[in-house]
Amino acid sequence: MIKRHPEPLLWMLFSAGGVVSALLMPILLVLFGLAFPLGWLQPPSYEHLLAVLRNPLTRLVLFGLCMPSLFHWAHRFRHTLYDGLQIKHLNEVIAVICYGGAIVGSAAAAYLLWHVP
Amino acid sequence: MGQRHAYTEYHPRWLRRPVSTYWWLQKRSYFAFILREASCIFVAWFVVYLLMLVRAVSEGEMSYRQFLSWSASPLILLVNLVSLLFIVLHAITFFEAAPRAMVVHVGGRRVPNGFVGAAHYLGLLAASVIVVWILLGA
Amino acid sequence: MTPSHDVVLVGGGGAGLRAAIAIAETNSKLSVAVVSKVYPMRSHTVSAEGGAAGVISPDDSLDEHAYDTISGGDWLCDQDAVEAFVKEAPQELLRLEHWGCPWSRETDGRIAVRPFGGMKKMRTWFAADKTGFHMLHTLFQTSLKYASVARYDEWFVTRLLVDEGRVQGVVAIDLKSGRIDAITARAVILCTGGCGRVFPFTTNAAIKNGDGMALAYRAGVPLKDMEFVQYHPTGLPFTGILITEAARSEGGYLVNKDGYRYLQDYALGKPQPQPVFRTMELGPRDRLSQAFMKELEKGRTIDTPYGPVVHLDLRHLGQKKISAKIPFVRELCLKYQNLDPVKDLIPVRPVVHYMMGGVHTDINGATLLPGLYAAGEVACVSINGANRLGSNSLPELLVFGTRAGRTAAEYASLGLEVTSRVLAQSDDERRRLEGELLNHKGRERIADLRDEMQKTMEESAGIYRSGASLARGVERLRGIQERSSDIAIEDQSKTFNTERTAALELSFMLDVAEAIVTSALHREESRGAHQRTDFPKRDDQRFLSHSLIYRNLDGPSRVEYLPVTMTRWPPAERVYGEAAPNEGQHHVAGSALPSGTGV
Amino acid sequence: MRDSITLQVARYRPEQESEATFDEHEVPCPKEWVVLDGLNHIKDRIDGTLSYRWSCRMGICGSCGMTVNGEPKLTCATFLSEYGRGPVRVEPLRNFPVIRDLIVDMGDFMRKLVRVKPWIVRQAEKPLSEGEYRQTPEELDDYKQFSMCITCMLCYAACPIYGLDPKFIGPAAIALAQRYNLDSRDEGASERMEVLSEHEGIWGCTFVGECTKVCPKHVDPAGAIQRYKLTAAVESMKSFFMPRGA
Ligand SMILES: Cc1cc2nc3c(=O)[nH]c(=O)nc-3n(C[C@H](O)[C@H](O)[C@H](O)COP(=O)(O)OP(=O)(O)OC[C@H]3O[C@@H](n4cnc5c(N)ncnc54)[C@H](O)[C@@H]3O)c2cc1C
Ligand code: SF4
Ligand code: F3S
Ligand code: FES
Repeated sequence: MIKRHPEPLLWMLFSAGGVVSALLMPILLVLFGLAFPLGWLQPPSYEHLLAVLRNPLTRLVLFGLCMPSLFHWAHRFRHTLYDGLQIKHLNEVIAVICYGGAIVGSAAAAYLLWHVP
Repeated sequence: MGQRHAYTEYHPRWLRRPVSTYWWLQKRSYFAFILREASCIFVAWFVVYLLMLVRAVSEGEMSYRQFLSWSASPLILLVNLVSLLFIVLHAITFFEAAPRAMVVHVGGRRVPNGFVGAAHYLGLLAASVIVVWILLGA
Repeated sequence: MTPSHDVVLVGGGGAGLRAAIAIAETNSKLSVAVVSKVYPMRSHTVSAEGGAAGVISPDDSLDEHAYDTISGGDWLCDQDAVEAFVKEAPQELLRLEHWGCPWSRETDGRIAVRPFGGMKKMRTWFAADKTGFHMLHTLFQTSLKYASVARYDEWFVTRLLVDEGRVQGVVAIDLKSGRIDAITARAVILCTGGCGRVFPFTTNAAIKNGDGMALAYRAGVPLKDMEFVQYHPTGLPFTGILITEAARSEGGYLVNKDGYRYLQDYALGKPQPQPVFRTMELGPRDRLSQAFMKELEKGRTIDTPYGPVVHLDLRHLGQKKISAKIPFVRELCLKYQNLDPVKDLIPVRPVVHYMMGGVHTDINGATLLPGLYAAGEVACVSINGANRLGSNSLPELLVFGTRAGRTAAEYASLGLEVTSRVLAQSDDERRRLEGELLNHKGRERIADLRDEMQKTMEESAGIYRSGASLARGVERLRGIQERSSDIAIEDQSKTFNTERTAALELSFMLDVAEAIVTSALHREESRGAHQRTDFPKRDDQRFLSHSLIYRNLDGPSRVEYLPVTMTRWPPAERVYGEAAPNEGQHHVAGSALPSGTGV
Repeated sequence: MRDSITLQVARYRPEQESEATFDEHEVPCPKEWVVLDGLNHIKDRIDGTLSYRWSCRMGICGSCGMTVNGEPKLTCATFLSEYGRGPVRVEPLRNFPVIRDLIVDMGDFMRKLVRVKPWIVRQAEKPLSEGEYRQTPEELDDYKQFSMCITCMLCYAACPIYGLDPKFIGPAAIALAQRYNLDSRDEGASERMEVLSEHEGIWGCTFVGECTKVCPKHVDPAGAIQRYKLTAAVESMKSFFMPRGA
């Protein structure tokens, strides 16, 4: 029997986050981070964007992007702190901060996406 | 008996050389690794940025406009430019790693890693086209 | 505390590990120790490439394998041993399959076999071109699951402990700490491999110094058929790395310094552009090595800093064929000789490859000294006779490793106790090693003596020997032996003192060298790998028998003869070439030979 | 072509010193000489006290791994001429305790090796009389690559994670576990999973990927670990959602 260990679950979330962020973030970042602010492209109208956001499917996809991506960050960041700075003795604290952050962030994402008028 | 497999007597004078805290500066490939790992910070940043956009849109047209002009401020532009570089790095390294974890068999034959990698890039292309179409095309 | 076991195995190569498993499976109550001077998976079995012979095809038979082996060995094989060997080899190879050895397969999942030099049927099992590597790792990893097998990794055995006429253990140095201790045992099995390093050019690894042969020899056990040393015709000159026969069966040419395919001058047929069975480059190994020597005499070889060579020319085969059929040859040349066979000529020369002789044992691995057993290349059960057939050695390790293991287990179960006197012996040995070897400020460099010994061996007991060259060899070896008592050891450290082990290895090699040269001097005939210019004919009248050499502390060694055991195959002429299409000893299976075949 | 090159060789003599030092020697460098030949030259002609391991000189026994100009290498397969004018710096493999000079202790790996059960595990063994287990060339290909490991330890020397956390079971041991897990004859995957799904097992690896880069036998331990993570994660999800069925 396999011992119940959080690692496999965390790794799954990490990987899922890695994939969705790699698929969706580049284009979203190009559009909302550079193309629209710099005026290369006309940003979508408020009505259009709201309509898009109102679609439950969009919200589901966005949640599916945000939550795993946050866990992706949490998992990687935790390991980077361990390995890069050799502060493994702070193991528990770091884990709480990282995964705690991801949980809080996911909750915030759920709240915000739920409350799109 | 009883000394199975481990016959090494502990030698007190073995030389142990601890790894330096700055090991990742000592080799180019280690540094590239740390950069790759650092990309996760920008992934998290973009989630925050995206959620701020969602909130702005939820709060009405005014806030949306404010968000757009805030996003055009030099600092935020710079942050996003750097983020983009890291996220591209993240995407490339992730697509390179993914086929190593997944061995795909089709009809009993192993699909070469190159195909699996290419499939990811196709996915990226498709996702991008859909996003652009939803936001700008319709 | 002096460690103590029921059975101690000296050596963790193919033979040693197989024996360890055999003992563990026979009686898990017996404690077994594998003592090895390198980690077991580093043993030399790891570098065998080509394959392991065992009858498996329906169109093949045990008798044919036996006949190939016996004729290949020029009728010096003990035929009862050969019969046991061919019968058990397929089972042993199959057992290895069950333990996970990644044998190459047919498309339907059955074991694949390949043709091999000297074998008339396809019966050589292979794991790509890394057969020995896969066999050794399979054995090593499998051995890990037996709790009764203890390992002494990187312990160097220096002496056998003998009292009351039986072996009771060994003395060994733990290289890491420098601790010297007895490891007592009810039975000891020597599995220390061959002694190729006695010669200057060899395919053998640095650890093959004949340690086990010398240990037994010094304990009064005779060595058998030591005059039979196998040369392989194509080794890379500087490193001794082997270039497989497949390079020639794919159509490579051997040319001398004038670019002339010189083999045509030695009754090996007419040169054709394409390879032809049993002619020219596809002639038998020993004949090719002998032709090289004749070229050397005529001054038609090429001088290099690493001795005279001829060239193996593969260039006309083109990159495509080379990469497809013999990729490993190209890899080895690129990686270890810094040249590319697609564009460059490969310098090659005959290279010492395998020791047919060894510690005299019976068909169960027992030596003449109670409690002492031997298996593998260190032993001479007499299945290889005057010339080993390619791919017979790996199955030999398995078959006789198992047999020796079982027999030793039985003997150990008798429960004979270790006498107190052997501990005193071990104290003596410790004093010798620490006193003599750690504080030795002599004048002779180890490397110089070793070089001189190797040169002496090549010159006196090379491919061709004569009474005069051998007598000179005996003389020169005695001189080197004397000088070796004035050896310089700078290293005073106990921790991993490799200079001390080098000195011990040198002294082992000197004993083995002496045994080779003396045995060769006494055998006044030419048979298999033993070619005497002064006695060019085989002489069944006088020498259809094994030589047994005994060490004599205060005089020349004593050589005795033991008749060969015959069962069903009376001696016959060993003929090559077109004259005997079905009798040839070394027919290479031409381009049917799959890529990257080793020896 | 230059006819000699400088070797800077790390020394550590536990009886005399508590830190590593360097010796410098000029050695010949004909084009076919590898780093190991340079070392042998030093030992035979200049300084007999230099200690290092080697045996086969053909890249198969795995004993001659050292750090050459900062990179883990098989010294028998690394030409001196690759380093141009030199100097060439030869040190023991990183991440292992040094016993002496260029010799490191690999006892830690040997103990880990046993833990992953690198042998065929079966419920019931097939009697020899029934012949071989059938295994198609495709099934052989599934694990073949992972069976090529010569246990040279270069991957451990290259893996910073192992350096930081010696409890990490490490690349070659995991690759070897995979070698048996993927073998069609084996039934021991779940036993090995217990060892490997512990934190120090596979999850310690953050896919630095250096192990694969330095591996002289193209074993791709990084890939083996990635694959194994996926398998372990899927298995664990299964047992999570179907606690009884697993
Ligand atoms: C390049 C090459 C290719 C070959 N190819 C083939 C082939 O294709 N087919 C075939 O059948 N044969 C082949 N052979 C021959 C075959 O590989 C060897 O004969 C065989 O592997 C010897 O195995 P072994 O177990 O007797 O000894 P080894 O594998 O040499 O093991 C010797 C063991 O003894 C230990 N030892 C030695 N001295 C001491 C000591 N003083 N104290 C403690 N331990 C000690 C060593 O550490 C080692 O563990 C080949 C040989 C070579 C060189
Ligand atoms: S995986 Fe590669 S680098 Fe690591 S020990 Fe095995 S062969 Fe060496
Ligand atoms: S270098 Fe180390 S971290 Fe993993 S991918 Fe290789 S084991
Ligand atoms: S000496 Fe064997 S691998 Fe280098």
